[in-house]
Amino acid sequence: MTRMNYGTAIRAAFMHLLDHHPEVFVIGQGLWAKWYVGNSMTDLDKLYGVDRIMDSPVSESACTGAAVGASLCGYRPIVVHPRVDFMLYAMDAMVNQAAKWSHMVGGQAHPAVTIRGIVNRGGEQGAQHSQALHAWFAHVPGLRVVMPATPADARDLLIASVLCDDPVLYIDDRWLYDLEDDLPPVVERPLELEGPELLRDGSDITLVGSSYTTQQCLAAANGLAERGISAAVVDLRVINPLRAEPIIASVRKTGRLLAVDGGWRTCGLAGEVIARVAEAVHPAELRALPRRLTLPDAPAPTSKPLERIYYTLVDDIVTAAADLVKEAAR
Amino acid sequence: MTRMNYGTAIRAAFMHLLDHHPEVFVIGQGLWAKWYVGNSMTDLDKLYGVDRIMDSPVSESACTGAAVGASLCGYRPIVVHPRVDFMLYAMDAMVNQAAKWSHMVGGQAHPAVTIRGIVNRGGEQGAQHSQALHAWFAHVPGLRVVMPATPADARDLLIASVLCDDPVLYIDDRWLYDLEDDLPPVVERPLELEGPELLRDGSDITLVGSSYTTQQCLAAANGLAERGISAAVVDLRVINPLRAEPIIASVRKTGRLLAVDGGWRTCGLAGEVIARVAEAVHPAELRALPRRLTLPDAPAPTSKPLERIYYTLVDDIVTAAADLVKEAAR
Amino acid sequence: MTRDFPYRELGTLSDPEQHLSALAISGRDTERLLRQLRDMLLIRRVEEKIGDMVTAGMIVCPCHLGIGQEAVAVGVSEHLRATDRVFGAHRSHSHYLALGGGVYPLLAEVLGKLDGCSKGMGGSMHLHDPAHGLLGTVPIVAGTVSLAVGAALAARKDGGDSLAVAYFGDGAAEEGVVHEAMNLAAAWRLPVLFVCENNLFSSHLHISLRQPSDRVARFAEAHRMSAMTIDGNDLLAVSDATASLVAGIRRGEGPAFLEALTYRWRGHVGPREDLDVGVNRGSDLALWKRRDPIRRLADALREAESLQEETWQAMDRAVLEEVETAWRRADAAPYPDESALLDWVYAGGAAK
Amino acid sequence: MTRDFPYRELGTLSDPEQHLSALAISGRDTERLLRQLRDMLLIRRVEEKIGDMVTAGMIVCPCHLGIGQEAVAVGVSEHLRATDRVFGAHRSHSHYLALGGGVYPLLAEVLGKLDGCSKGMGGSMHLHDPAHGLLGTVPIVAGTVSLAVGAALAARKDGGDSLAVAYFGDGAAEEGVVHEAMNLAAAWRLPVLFVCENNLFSSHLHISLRQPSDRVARFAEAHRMSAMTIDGNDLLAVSDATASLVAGIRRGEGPAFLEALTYRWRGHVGPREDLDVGVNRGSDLALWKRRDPIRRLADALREAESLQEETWQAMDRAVLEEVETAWRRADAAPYPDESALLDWVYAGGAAK
Ligand SMILES: Cc1ncc(C[n+]2csc(CCOP(=O)(O)OP(=O)(O)O)c2C)c(N)n1
Ligand SMILES: Cc1ncc(C[n+]2csc(CCOP(=O)(O)OP(=O)(O)O)c2C)c(N)n1
Ligand SMILES: [Mg+2]
Ligand SMILES: [Mg+2]
Repeated sequence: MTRMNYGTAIRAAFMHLLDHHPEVFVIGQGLWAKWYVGNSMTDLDKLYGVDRIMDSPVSESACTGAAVGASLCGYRPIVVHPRVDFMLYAMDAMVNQAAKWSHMVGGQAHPAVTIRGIVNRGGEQGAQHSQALHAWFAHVPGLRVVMPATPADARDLLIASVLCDDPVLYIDDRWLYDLEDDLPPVVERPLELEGPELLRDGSDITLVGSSYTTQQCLAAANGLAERGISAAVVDLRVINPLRAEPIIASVRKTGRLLAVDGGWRTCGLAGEVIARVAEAVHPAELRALPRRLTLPDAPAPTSKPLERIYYTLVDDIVTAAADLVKEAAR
Repeated sequence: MTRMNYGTAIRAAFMHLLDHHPEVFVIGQGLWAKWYVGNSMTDLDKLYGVDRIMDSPVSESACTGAAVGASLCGYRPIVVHPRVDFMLYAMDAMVNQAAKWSHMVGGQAHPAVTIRGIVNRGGEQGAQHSQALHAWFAHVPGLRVVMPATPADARDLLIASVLCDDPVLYIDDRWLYDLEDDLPPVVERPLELEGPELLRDGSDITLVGSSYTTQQCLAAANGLAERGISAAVVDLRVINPLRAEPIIASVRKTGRLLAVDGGWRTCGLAGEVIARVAEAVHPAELRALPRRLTLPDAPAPTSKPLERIYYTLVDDIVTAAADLVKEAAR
Repeated sequence: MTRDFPYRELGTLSDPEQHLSALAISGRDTERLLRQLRDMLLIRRVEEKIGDMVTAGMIVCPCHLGIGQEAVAVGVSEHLRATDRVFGAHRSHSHYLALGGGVYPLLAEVLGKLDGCSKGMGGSMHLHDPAHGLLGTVPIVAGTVSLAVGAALAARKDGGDSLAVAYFGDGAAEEGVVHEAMNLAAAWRLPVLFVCENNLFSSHLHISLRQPSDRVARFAEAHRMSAMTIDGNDLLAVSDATASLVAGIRRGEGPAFLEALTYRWRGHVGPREDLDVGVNRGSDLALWKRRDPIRRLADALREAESLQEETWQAMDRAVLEEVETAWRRADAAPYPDESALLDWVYAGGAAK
Repeated sequence: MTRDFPYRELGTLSDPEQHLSALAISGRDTERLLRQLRDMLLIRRVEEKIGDMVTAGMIVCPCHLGIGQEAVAVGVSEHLRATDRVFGAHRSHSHYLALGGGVYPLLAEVLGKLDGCSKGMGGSMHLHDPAHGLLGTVPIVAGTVSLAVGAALAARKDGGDSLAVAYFGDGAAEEGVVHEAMNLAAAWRLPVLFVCENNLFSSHLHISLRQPSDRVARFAEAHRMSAMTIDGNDLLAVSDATASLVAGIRRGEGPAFLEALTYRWRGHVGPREDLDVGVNRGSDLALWKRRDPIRRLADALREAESLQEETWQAMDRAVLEEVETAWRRADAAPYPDESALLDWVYAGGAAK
């Protein structure tokens, strides 16, 4: 077991990939800077050379496209976008090209590219430096979307993403970088086998989260336990293709669902979780209306008091879950 | 009353806007061609001059940004993207800039820009020429999203969109262009007052559609009536901000929901409709699990037999609705 | 509608009444020229067939014909190897065929059949033939240009002197990503040849209505890469320019840019000549047809007595026969199975 | 880390050991120069204050300081009118202040207060001051360049001879949309001045690591617009070049491009000088500080005996006092109400 935090776990994944897979290289903004991507890639340029750790011009579109192109030639490039917001310039390469390539050529070629989009928000950065657009990408067939919530997943799902033959969007959240854990040695596992997992069982309510909100749900479950409420926590991990079975199984047991998401509400991931449950769980098995906690449908503010009410807090989850459990049983 | 089809109704809206609102102008690809945007803009360049009907270079990003910029200077530009797919190059202008501008500047300025994205698919055009990404845009706070299903709405919602002070994405579907109707004279109505509407009442099941799928739902309702099933049809019309009350009210009455959408499934619009209903309608009021019909989570194929199974048909709606009604009542 | 614009920089290259004479082939390898003549003819006949079948309603998918532009792909491909990586766009039948792609897989693809080069999943606008170096052509304008730069990066990582080619049009040069891609290639000195087929039009719009100058290579110069602008209807000019640019790239001198001035005979999409007439291509088109790249090479070979009329006729008959045979086979071929719809979304099939 | 790259085209402009002497002001309007000196000084003191308050933990939002670059905005703004429309980016305090924006609304904004120029909704990276012509500055690199082109289109539709200005950096020139925007402006001959503040860096990366040449104006030349590359630390050079380019634009000659070579003294973001030291700015920075645009103008005025030491001291004291007063007021000002979060998403408030 090695003690790592989420950030250094990402770095460990890069090192594993670069050590064992010569076809892996990285393109991205800030890769030669000390401060751009937190502690997640420190000194990789020095260790592996600037030919494999390529810092880049401010050209999100062409850098992403170039990675897609290289991936069609036997490489496994990783493109790093230090903020999901910047990635909006790269939509064509990701959505029109990478996600559709295999299908368009009859399964004869696969862009084994990984796009790493970092969610970096808070700190009064505002509307263009705070976005979490994972729901968009979960909507795009052909693009696998991964959102690790733990240091172990941060490392192992990055490795699985890069070794997967499909284009993968790997989204990590800077709010998680200091989270520590003891990690076993790396085992390479196929991404296709990964999906939502029940991190904690419970009998009163199912909390569903992904990435940062999973950690919030775990903390909320502790808070709820103190109030005598037994909360299950499902961590989505891979949101496209989304396998809802673990969520459904848990809700069948608890009868209550609270989906927590770090993105916006309308057409967001939490709504999809509710829809999957609503389609599958017989109303008679539900003890309360399903609910979601998301960002309000507003751009991120900068002002301190507005930032405070913009983001969901663990307390909000505890309160919402407790309210659901209190709702008149039927 | 004037007889128009959906395409000429759009053209009538342009004419109304250009006749009465000198601050309106149009930028887009193909505006001076005879064939680019169907019958929806024929000869407008001749009638209003090439300074107000500006055909453009193949520069989706800058053209959209330019329209946003002009909208901040007192104009009401309309940008035409002949295919939603091409608009992927314009995500920054639409999502980072237009949608957030008002919020970022404290409500002191509003980009009164309308972006018209045309859904143009079928005909073996394939993965990059078939997309309907409305769910993405419904996810973006600050961007109003309009999807007219009828010739009257095609005209009147375009007018309302352009006269609205917010950025609006107006999505029309070429499969509707030949649909005819008798239209009353134009009345300018604020877009803020528009929302989902019950087009047809019913007691057994609620069908929810938007744009082309609304017409399919109406046809399906006829088919269902022949089988003795009374289907209500709700047309979403404005999908962001989405006001779900008419859907909820109808489902409370029918106890059954079938959401039909022309986009993909995961994190799509139909899932949002299900989520809204699931959050609001007490399980006891539901007579069947809610269901959705969408595109499968796959890029659009080109091959004839695959196109045939890719798109939802009216028969699919009839069958799915009838199955839901047959489901063991509880 | 064209427009007087400040920088008309192509000189005689854009004048359809110039550059009409037979090519100057003396000292050239006749065998090779005859092969290239046949390659151009094959491309033309295949595209004519496709056009006819669109008219007949047999082909449904959008087909962008490059009839009149055959010399570009044939002249460029001569200098490529199977290990080079080529990307195209919406008007790429010629790119595919000039690299050696088969007629049957192309026609099968256009019909959406399983034997198609993209297994019927792409149609005319999505061609894939890695065995001949064609990694892909797709219809989002400029969509593959950055991919080609990535392929060039891969080629450099591989070692050796392979290169990548990005075919695109004068319209595509208006997409920002092309400029980003050129900068990446120049900053990183990557082995990529940008081939701009400047046919003066982006669908219905003449370049004068879209850009301040008609010469696209000025962008490459701004990115400080070697650039040549030549008569794209002159096979020899294309070939010589490509030879020199490709040699520089293979020597490690970084990216290069070839602008080939040409003209398409049909409308932007589909077989009709008059599709874009509303924008006054009409009168120019007749002139441009006289600058036919095939005729100019054939005339030269005739003048040099390297091509007898009957050889020419036989060549054409053989080409037509090849096309017809391929068409009949493609027409009879099966479609992909319905499972293809989900199976090819991800590697490993729908189950995963 | 910089790199030897093939095209070092800026000559002495990029050499911090050149262009150190006092400006040649003879024959210039002294009043104006003194006013501009004060404007530059105000910008510097405001940014120093912001830097200090970031260090002190009083300011949280990301602040990109342009200390060292003050001459550009001051020299450009001299030739603008309130009806012109200006857009900036992430490093835009100087653009805002040089146009006449108030110190108090800027500091209030940086603190997220309701009296801020963007009502506290934007912070340092989102400035809005239409009364002085500033339509907006936002931090997505290159995000406003096409908006400025649209404002120029609006200006032309308005009639008159107003223009639009797009400020951006050498890094932004790597974003494709800038090239699209330049093409639009050139093709449509729009009244827009592109002002590229080339400070040789995009965050930690020297331009030699990102582009094949250090001279950004080559792109404007490719788009066939008037372009000048000048010493951006020389107020008179900026002013003269702007005067000539702006006059051409107002005469209807279409877009123009000003490249102002300059250097920032602080790290990419925040107040630290050594933030980017890992990439060897360290040694150059000391040299560049000697090329201080403020000192060079002050020295010239001193040499011409138009500036006494005590006037200079008094000017600085007054500026510092203005900044301190504004800061204290801003610090005490209220935040926006919580309802702002939803009320400003759409025009007309949350209810709609
Ligand atoms: C992103 C995008 N925008 C617009 C289109 C529509 N379109 C298809 S081809 C074309 C013209 C491209 O012109 P050019 O690059 O010169 O190629 P040519 O057709 O002349 O071969 C356009 C505008 C598209 N397919 N993709
Ligand atoms: C689209 C986008 N990509 C990346 C960034 C991160 N970023 C912020 S400023 C900057 C450098 C821009 O350099 P330049 O344009 O030269 O301006 P300067 O900082 O030198 O003033 C970068 C890369 C961003 N904000 N937006
Ligand atoms: Mg062209
Ligand atoms: Mg810079």
